[in-house]
Amino acid sequence: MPVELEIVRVSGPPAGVRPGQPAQGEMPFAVVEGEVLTELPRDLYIPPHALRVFLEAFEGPLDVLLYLIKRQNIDILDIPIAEITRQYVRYIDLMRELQLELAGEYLLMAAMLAEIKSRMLLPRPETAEADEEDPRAELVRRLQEYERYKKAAEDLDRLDRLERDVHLAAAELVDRKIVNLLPDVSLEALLLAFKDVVERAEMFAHLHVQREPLSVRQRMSEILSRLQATRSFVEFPRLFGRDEGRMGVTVSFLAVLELIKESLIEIVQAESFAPIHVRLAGQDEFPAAELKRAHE
Amino acid sequence: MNETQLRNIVEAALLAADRPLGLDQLQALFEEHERPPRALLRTALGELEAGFADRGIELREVASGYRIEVRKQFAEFVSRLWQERPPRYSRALLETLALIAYRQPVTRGEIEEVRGVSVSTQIMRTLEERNWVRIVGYRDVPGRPALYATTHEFLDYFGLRRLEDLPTLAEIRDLDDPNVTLDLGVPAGAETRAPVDAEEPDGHEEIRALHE
Amino acid sequence: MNETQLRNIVEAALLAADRPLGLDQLQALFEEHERPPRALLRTALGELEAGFADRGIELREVASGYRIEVRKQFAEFVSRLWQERPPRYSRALLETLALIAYRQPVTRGEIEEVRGVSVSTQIMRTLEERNWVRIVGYRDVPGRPALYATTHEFLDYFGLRRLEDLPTLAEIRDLDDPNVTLDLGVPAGAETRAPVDAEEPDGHEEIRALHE
Repeated sequence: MPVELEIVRVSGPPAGVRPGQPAQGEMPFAVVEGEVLTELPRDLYIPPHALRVFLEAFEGPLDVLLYLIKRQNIDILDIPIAEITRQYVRYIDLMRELQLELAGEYLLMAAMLAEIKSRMLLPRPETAEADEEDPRAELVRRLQEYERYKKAAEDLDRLDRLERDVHLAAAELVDRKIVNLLPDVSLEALLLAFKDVVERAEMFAHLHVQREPLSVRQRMSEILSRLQATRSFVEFPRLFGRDEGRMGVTVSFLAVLELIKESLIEIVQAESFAPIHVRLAGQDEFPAAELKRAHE
Repeated sequence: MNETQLRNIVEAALLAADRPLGLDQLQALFEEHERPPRALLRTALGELEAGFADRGIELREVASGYRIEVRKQFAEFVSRLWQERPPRYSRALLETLALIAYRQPVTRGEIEEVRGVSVSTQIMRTLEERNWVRIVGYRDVPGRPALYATTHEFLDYFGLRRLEDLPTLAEIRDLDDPNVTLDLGVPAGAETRAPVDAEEPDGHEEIRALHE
Repeated sequence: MNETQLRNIVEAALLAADRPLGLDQLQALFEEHERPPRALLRTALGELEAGFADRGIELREVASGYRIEVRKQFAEFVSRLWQERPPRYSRALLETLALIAYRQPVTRGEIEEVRGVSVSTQIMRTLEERNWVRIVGYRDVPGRPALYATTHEFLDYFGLRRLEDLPTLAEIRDLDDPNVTLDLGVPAGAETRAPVDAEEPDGHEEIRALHE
């Protein structure tokens, strides 16, 4: 397939390629059958597949325009719109001929260029020169904006990075001990769980029973635990600490009453006026003789 | 290439490789014209080892070659890098713990009755292993079910001095009210606590349970 | 614990961790009663760095903390350890990444506007899978497009501590201001090279503004 001279005779490498700098960071313009293509062959004839790769490497209409501007050393602030439009349209046609998938953005750009071209042809009123914007202004802004990020991408690609330029140092940890921490629980989470479970119980099971204050419940646990530890009789008065005060004694007394009511403890008195003893309920293995012994 | 360079290349390679390196592999790091003989590499390895003497790492020869390891004496510290928090406790566990706290001494069956679903053995075991609950007795009914209560460790963990520092159900319900803030982070020895519940047992009338 | 021990533990931890470690993570290596203050850790890091001066490795601070790397001058040798080539990234991916890095938080539509072409879903997915970018919010416009920003891992990967360490963005020239020197991004050494951007760090200001 013959290709027009204009396209073939590329004066410089495509934008973004730095000749004579085969640095690691260099982005190849294209790779054709395993070979890195950093500039167009200068032959009069380009094999269609190479041309295809060349054209496919463009990142969109702005990239094509930047390429056309750069290779002709055109000042981006003074783009000869008619000429650039002609070249651009020729590229688009070529892409179409090669049946490249042509993104809609390419055609939109062609339309935009045509519009700028026609506005450039209109005579600009001298008086309004200051306010009248150059019809190319928006295009120039977009080209520059794209160019700065294209350059930023190249800069980014040149930074020393892991995997390619930077190798991490690591030493072997032979006997690694996994230390498992236990989950944390906030008091708030605990309280909300309690609220939920009680509300659920009230709703579905209609459990409405008033219970003792927590101080009594705690004392119940303590008394039970103490009786559990001794597994024997304990003198009733010993359940009351001397230092717990009147309020503490009341709590202990309520706890003992509740424990009796729940049949968790038994009160035993060997004979009238003998000291009262307390033991865990259901401990029949303790013979009464033992109580006598404990008493003596 | 001088000795220091050689030593540094060997050090860098051993630390960058994710496997032990033998002498052959170390030689393969160099282009043919500058490839050090094995004896020189051994010298470099010896120097490297000597240089590690008062450092956090050491050189070890294992079956497939040389590698650099963390010194054993620092392994304990370094292991803490992988401390893992297990997933959070389940709702079921929190509810069980809460019921034990508020209803103690209480059997598993009684907890199940309030919750409406069974309580797994795993939950009870977790709570016991954490030392938050313990068995304080057995109810004198068929099967003699264990009675659970909370522990001192439970109080310590949640920053409570006494069980009655736990808010009442009415107070908990106010938690949903954004205008009410509950002093939950009870510091040990806080002096501004409400009077003990025994004085005003009515304050807890909202705490309900199953047994009449 | 003396200074040598502290330095050795820090060295061992940095070499054993598979990620950079910040001061917080270094402190977490120690039990509370022996936890070194941050100033002491900084001293230990300084000593470590000094000790590496004539060795094959060096200490570097990146966004997520400190890590130990092979010295650049030895990278050539070390890279021979691996057969496979490091990953390359397409221009489309790098341009998209650059736009997110310099313009964050930014929507995909805004990226497409600058690049003049659509950004493939595959590219966004790759960037997210590599943990280089993430969604940080949604712009409050119709469609609520996702706002992308870069991550610490992005900075770590490119060896940066902060966004401000990114190369400076080229400046935009105005049509009305013909006196500004041309910067066509031509190859180094070309006579039309503009003065270095560092003189007018516009790009940095833009990034700093993001942090405010």
